[in-house]
Amino acid sequence: MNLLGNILYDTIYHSTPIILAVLGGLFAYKANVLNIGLEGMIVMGAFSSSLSILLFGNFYLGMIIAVACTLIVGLIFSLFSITLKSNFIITGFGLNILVAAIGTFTLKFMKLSNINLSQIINVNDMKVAIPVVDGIPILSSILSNHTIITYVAFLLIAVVYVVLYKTRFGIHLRVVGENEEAAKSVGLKSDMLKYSSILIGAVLCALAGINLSAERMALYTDNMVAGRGFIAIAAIYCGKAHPVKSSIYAILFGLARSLAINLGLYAGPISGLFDMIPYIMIVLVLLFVSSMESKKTRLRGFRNA
Amino acid sequence: MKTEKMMRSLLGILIPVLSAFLLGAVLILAIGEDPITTYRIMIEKSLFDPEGILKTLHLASPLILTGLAIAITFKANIFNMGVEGGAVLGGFFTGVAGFSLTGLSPIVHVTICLIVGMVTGMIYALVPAILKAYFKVDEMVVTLMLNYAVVVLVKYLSQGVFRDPASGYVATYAISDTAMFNKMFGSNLTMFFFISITVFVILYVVFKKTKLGYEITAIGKNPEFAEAMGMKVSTNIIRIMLISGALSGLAGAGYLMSEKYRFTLDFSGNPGLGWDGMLIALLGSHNPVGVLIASVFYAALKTGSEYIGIYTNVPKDIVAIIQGILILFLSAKFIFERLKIAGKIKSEAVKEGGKA
Amino acid sequence: ACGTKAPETKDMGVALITSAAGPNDNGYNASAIKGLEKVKKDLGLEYRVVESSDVPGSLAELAKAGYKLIFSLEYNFDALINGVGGGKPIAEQYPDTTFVIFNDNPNVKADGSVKHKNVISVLFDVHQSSFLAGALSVLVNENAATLFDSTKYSFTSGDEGRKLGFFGGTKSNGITVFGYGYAEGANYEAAKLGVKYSYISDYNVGFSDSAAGATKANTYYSDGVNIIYSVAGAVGDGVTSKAKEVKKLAIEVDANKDANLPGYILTSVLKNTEVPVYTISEKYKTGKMADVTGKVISYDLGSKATGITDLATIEAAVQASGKAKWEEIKKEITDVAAKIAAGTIKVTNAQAGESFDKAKLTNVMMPND
Amino acid sequence: MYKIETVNLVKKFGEFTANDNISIGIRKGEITAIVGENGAGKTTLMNMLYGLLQPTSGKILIDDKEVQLKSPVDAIANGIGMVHQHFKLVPSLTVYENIMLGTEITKDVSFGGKKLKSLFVDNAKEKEEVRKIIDYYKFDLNPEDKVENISIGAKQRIEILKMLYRNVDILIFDEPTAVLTPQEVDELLESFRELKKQGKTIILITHKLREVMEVSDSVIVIKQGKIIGAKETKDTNAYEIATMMVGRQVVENVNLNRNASGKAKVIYELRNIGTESQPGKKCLQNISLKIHEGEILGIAGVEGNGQSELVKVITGLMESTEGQIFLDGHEVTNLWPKEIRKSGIGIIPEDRYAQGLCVDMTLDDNFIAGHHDNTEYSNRGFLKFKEIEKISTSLIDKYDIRISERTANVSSLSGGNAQKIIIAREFESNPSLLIASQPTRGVDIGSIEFIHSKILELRQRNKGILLISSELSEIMNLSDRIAVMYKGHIIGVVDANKTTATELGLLMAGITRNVADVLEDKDEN
Ligand SMILES: Nc1ncnc2c1ncn2[C@@H]1O[C@H](COP(=O)(O)OP(=O)(O)OP(=O)(O)O)[C@@H](O)[C@H]1O
Ligand SMILES: Nc1ncnc2c1ncn2[C@@H]1O[C@H](COP(=O)(O)OP(=O)(O)OP(=O)(O)O)[C@@H](O)[C@H]1O
Ligand SMILES: [Mg+2]
Ligand SMILES: [Mg+2]
Repeated sequence: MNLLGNILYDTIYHSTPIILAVLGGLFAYKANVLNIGLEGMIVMGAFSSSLSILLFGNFYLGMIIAVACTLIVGLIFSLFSITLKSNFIITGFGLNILVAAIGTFTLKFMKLSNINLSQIINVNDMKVAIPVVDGIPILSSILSNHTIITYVAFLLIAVVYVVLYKTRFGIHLRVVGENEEAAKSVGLKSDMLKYSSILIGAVLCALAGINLSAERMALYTDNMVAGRGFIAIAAIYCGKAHPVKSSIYAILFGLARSLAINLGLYAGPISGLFDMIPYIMIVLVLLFVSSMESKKTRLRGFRNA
Repeated sequence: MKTEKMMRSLLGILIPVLSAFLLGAVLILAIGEDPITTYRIMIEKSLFDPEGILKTLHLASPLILTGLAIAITFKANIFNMGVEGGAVLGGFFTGVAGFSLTGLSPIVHVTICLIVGMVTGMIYALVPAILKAYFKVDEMVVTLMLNYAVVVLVKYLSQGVFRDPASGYVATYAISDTAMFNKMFGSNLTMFFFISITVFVILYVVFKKTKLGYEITAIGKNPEFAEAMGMKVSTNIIRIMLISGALSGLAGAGYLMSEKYRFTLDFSGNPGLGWDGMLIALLGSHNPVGVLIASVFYAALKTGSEYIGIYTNVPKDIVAIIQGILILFLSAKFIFERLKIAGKIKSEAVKEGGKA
Repeated sequence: ACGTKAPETKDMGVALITSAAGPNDNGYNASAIKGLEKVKKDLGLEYRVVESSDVPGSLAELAKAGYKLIFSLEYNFDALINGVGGGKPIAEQYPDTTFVIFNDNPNVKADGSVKHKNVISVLFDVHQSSFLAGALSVLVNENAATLFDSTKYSFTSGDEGRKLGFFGGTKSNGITVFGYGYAEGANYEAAKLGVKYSYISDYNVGFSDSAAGATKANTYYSDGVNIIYSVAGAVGDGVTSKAKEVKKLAIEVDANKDANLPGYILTSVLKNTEVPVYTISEKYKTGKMADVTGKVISYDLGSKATGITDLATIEAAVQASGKAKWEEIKKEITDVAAKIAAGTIKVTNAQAGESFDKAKLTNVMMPND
Repeated sequence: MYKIETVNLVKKFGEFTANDNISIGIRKGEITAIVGENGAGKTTLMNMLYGLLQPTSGKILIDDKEVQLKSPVDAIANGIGMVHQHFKLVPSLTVYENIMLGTEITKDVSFGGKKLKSLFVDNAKEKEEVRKIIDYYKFDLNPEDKVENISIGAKQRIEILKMLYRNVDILIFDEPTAVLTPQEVDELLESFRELKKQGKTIILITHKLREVMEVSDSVIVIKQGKIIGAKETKDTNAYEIATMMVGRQVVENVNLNRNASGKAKVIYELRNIGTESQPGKKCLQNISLKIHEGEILGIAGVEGNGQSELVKVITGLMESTEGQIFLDGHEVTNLWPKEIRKSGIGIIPEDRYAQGLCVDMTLDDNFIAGHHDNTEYSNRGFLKFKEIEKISTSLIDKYDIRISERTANVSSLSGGNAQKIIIAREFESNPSLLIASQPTRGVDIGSIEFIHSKILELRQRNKGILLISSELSEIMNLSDRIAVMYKGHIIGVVDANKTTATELGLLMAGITRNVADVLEDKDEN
């Protein structure tokens, strides 16, 4: 493959789990709950899918179990943050620590250094060639041969948009986030809506985890999620939780990462610094966007959102 | 009134702690170990053994600082996640100052190192501060991103120009003896603990007694009001972030000079001084005394878990699991108010609240 | 019994502090623990394995608790050997305990004499085994079409494919010692064959983000690299799974991991901590510690503690028509090993502080080292 | 028989009794006004009727049946709707979406002959539905406007429609006119009459006795949590009600020795000030004003014609893009609030909960805001708590601020009392220039009297006052000169002694003097 093709293909590859976490996380964000637990949810998705595929030998069963386990994490998060009115940032951090520790402990208990599924899953079989695109030279190398969840992730951007802005549920959810008093005054069940927003997030994070581990690499290792949940939170913030805008930030991040990796090959000794690109780029883009925006207003000072 | 309130907050902490330990006990039993022995060692060694308690206080020293660094920004409603980066960067450059300067007297060298750490932290914090104060860029995203960038940067530097080539792993040179905090009473405790306590006292006074503390609170609660009342929010954001940066840099500096002595890639540990500090600030509800208590508690857990590994067969990860459960339970402060038993205390307290 | 100077406690036996990777790393640590298990079975010695985030603290506490032989697999020697913060070195505080450290020898004074009698340094000559891996890589790469079934593998051929990849977790002597040995081995065979290779390295892949490792590997493989050698913990597993995906080869490290993905792992460069752990524990049990204390013990190719695997797993993937060539290659590797042992071939040992000059490599270019 | 009735209703906040044995009856199809001083307990009472607060004891009856109102949802189900001062609207949604919130119409899909509900909202049908109800009640609203872009009056109409759409027949209004323009007030009162015709029962809380006299059928007076009087409106008058409420005679303060000569020293001057709300979109243009010593300059205008922006610019919360401002001859253009306050300007902001107060802090903290630098309150960066407490206690007394305990947060104060904190803070700093924006909004008549007298006293001491108010009578009673704003301009400056309400009204509508002269003869009242 040519370099450009590689960069673009990898962009999609790296964006996928972040997009899923972004889409999952923004429901909660819209409902005014900052879900710091995204990271833990992705870990749970990756870990539980890989472990159950290892135990039962079936990818789809693994997917189902992973979704179920991640939903449990989501339920715990909701129970504490909504029903018990906890400080949900602490709850999220607590869950992140807990899930990671459970993963490490289980691996240790099973005397495994990682979960290697390559005997069960052939990564190449997970890729889907798209018939129409497949003929076109460059496009095929970029768009074709991704995994199902990758395609699902990109489709979900549109789906989430429709759900949030065109359905009853979406309207109610946004209202709960924007003005909970207003929601309650017309009898919306704000707690229920918040629960569901978190649980939707859990399902999508489970997919992110599965994509990251079993589907793309047939492998789970400790720490493999490596902060993607936090990156997703950053993307949600940057795009103000708009499904399309936030996803664009996720893709931007994927692009930056792909650039860093692909160009690092030619960078010589300073390639070590290339890993900074994604983070610095997000900051610069934000700076640009914010300064454009702040130029628009003559108002001074800060307001609480 | 006071006692009722204290009872309430005591219960609010005790119940989650006990429940977390109970759940942990179930887990320990499940893997065929003895929870009582485990907990006994954990508590005895971290709090009731002279050497252990000193070690706990030693480990609490940087946490007090990172906790305060975050508390001060959270109080002003600045969602600063950059304390981790500040501590790492501060530690790194303190390390550089610690080995590259020679022939100084200990007092001078130690002072220089501490200043280097603080200044590094301040410069680092200045970036998100300026971006927020003058361009209204979301500080949470910036600080989060910069943390990741710092990790890459110090990795690059510590395996590049500042690397100790004699070392088989990635590390900068060890700092000279003149830059080290000496161990006291034959324990791990050093001067650093007393520095942290001094900083705590200063911040306590700042929070409770000063104009600055007042402005921080006002900005945190209603920035528009604060601005209209002439508190110059942007200047204050920068001021607060600089203090936070100095504290985080100091935490890194002190930790390096009292514990690590050279910069390594795992310098800050896992999850890291800054992240621990974030939880500590949250658990201590952004209040200096709360931060102090939470730091010591957290450090005791750390010390205790080290001893568990040596005296029992309970794997370390169990401690991490208990810690996760604990944090989870502590997050729900109101948990006990929902229990029927506590109903009485609550109604009493409400009555009292109205009277005072 | 806390705090007060403990009266001579009973001998608690052997303890081992793992490195940060933990006991289940399927390599470095796991292999040492295997040694302890064997010690227990054969010699009846009790042992304790400790995961520590405060190595000096654990060393002191274990010594205080009565362990007389303590292995420490983590790089963290300052407090043990030199003392920090005005404290005495731990080795000096507990003279009755023997401390065994790995991969480095900080226990020497400037004049070359030993600092502490109760410290043993264990070194592995992994530069030598990496040399073998480098030689093997070039030989296999040159003959890939002969050796492997082209329907099952897709190697890049010709000059495009004369590239070797190296992934290191960090850039340190402990890692470059592998990489430089590997480059020299490759150079040795390339020179013999009169071909030019490039050696592309990345010393920043870390030890845990296997996902990132896999994508980096992907860029290497699609750039024409046919074999990637990774010395990067779990990242290596990401690389091997990518090797399988793109139908090329990877080289693993520490333990014998050839069977993890049979046919896609060319070999594993061994760093077998089991051997020193067993040997030293045996000395301890039999009261012959004086043989080893204060010494530096180096394990070279002959010791079996380092080397490459017996290649049996990859051999199964060699097609019938390539068997003859394969035997030839194996023979060559055996010869090279013998030459190293005999000192005819000298390999740079970066870990021992020997400097490495990439300009001296005639047939291997190292553009980004 | 009453439509709604309370029996011995009591509400306590801790030890403090906000409502003390309230028994009232509201007749069906009538408009009942409830009046009383700030902090008398009106809002508390209404909140109980709407299910927002639970009574400590006592009963609520609707159509003679006792009801339990645990939440607003219960109240609405029982036919009670309330329009709050703080609107419960969602700014990012449209008018129709807000009205339909919670009762959305979804697109139905036919499936095998059966109709199934889908998840998707049928926007077209919702719009149609909302348009119908808007037309029925003859309201001026566009269903498709976004709520964040519409006027306060329109927002209020949405709230009313929201309730009407849910078929309530009792409507409670808590100070609905406080933030409306005079024109909007008239429209609202007209709507009340319309609603009454439709058979709705209305409860109206207001501090404006003109409105009470104009629309109500009966009036109930509350004082310190107790009912102290209930009358048929036709049997009483504003004067009597005021006296009942305050317990003494209330006078209307009027500036008696107006001086529009402009001969005194100029202490504050705006020269051609302008700014924009968005790039290229001017919201202020060419504002030139002078304030002399001992002068009250009133700014009148229909809300939304740039008054808010003007106040923001001169108080440092917004940047001006053109022009200059001088205080005592020194330029103070585009200074930040800090410097502006230091230069001796006192500010009563328009939005008290955004800029004037921090509701989550205590009274003490709010008193010292902006003056915490003064040596009176702090010394080398340390706050003097003893002094602060002393001063705060004396201010509570002097300004008659009703609060259950001094250390409570401002959030527990009624609106009028909250406003008095600002008044106290700003007057005590003894400013040389006072910018007072809507100083008496939501304040009871007794307090209005007090605040007005304070403003006049300041004038007496030769200070300058810029008074911005949507309450025309306030402007006319106090000002020496009156400037009228229209579409970001000063459309005219008139001598308060010589002008009339009609002239001002025309100017506010954008009709300039010449035209006004012609029309002047025709007018009267
Ligand atoms: N949540 C609360 N906690 C404590 N005290 C309260 C609370 N809400 C109201 N109060 C007190 O109850 C009294 C009545 O308040 P309420 O808001 O009913 O007055 P109001 O008649 O509506 O006044 P205004 O005319 O200023 O709106 C006030 O003294 C107020 O301080
Ligand atoms: N942000 C504001 N700035 C200026 N005046 C305000 C503001 N909000 C409310 N007011 C005025 O203050 C008065 C008292 O406010 P208060 O909080 O008591 O409202 P309320 O009567 O309790 O209404 P509700 O019960 O709907 O909350 C209101 O009548 C209104 O005119
Ligand atoms: Mg009220
Ligand atoms: Mg009110």
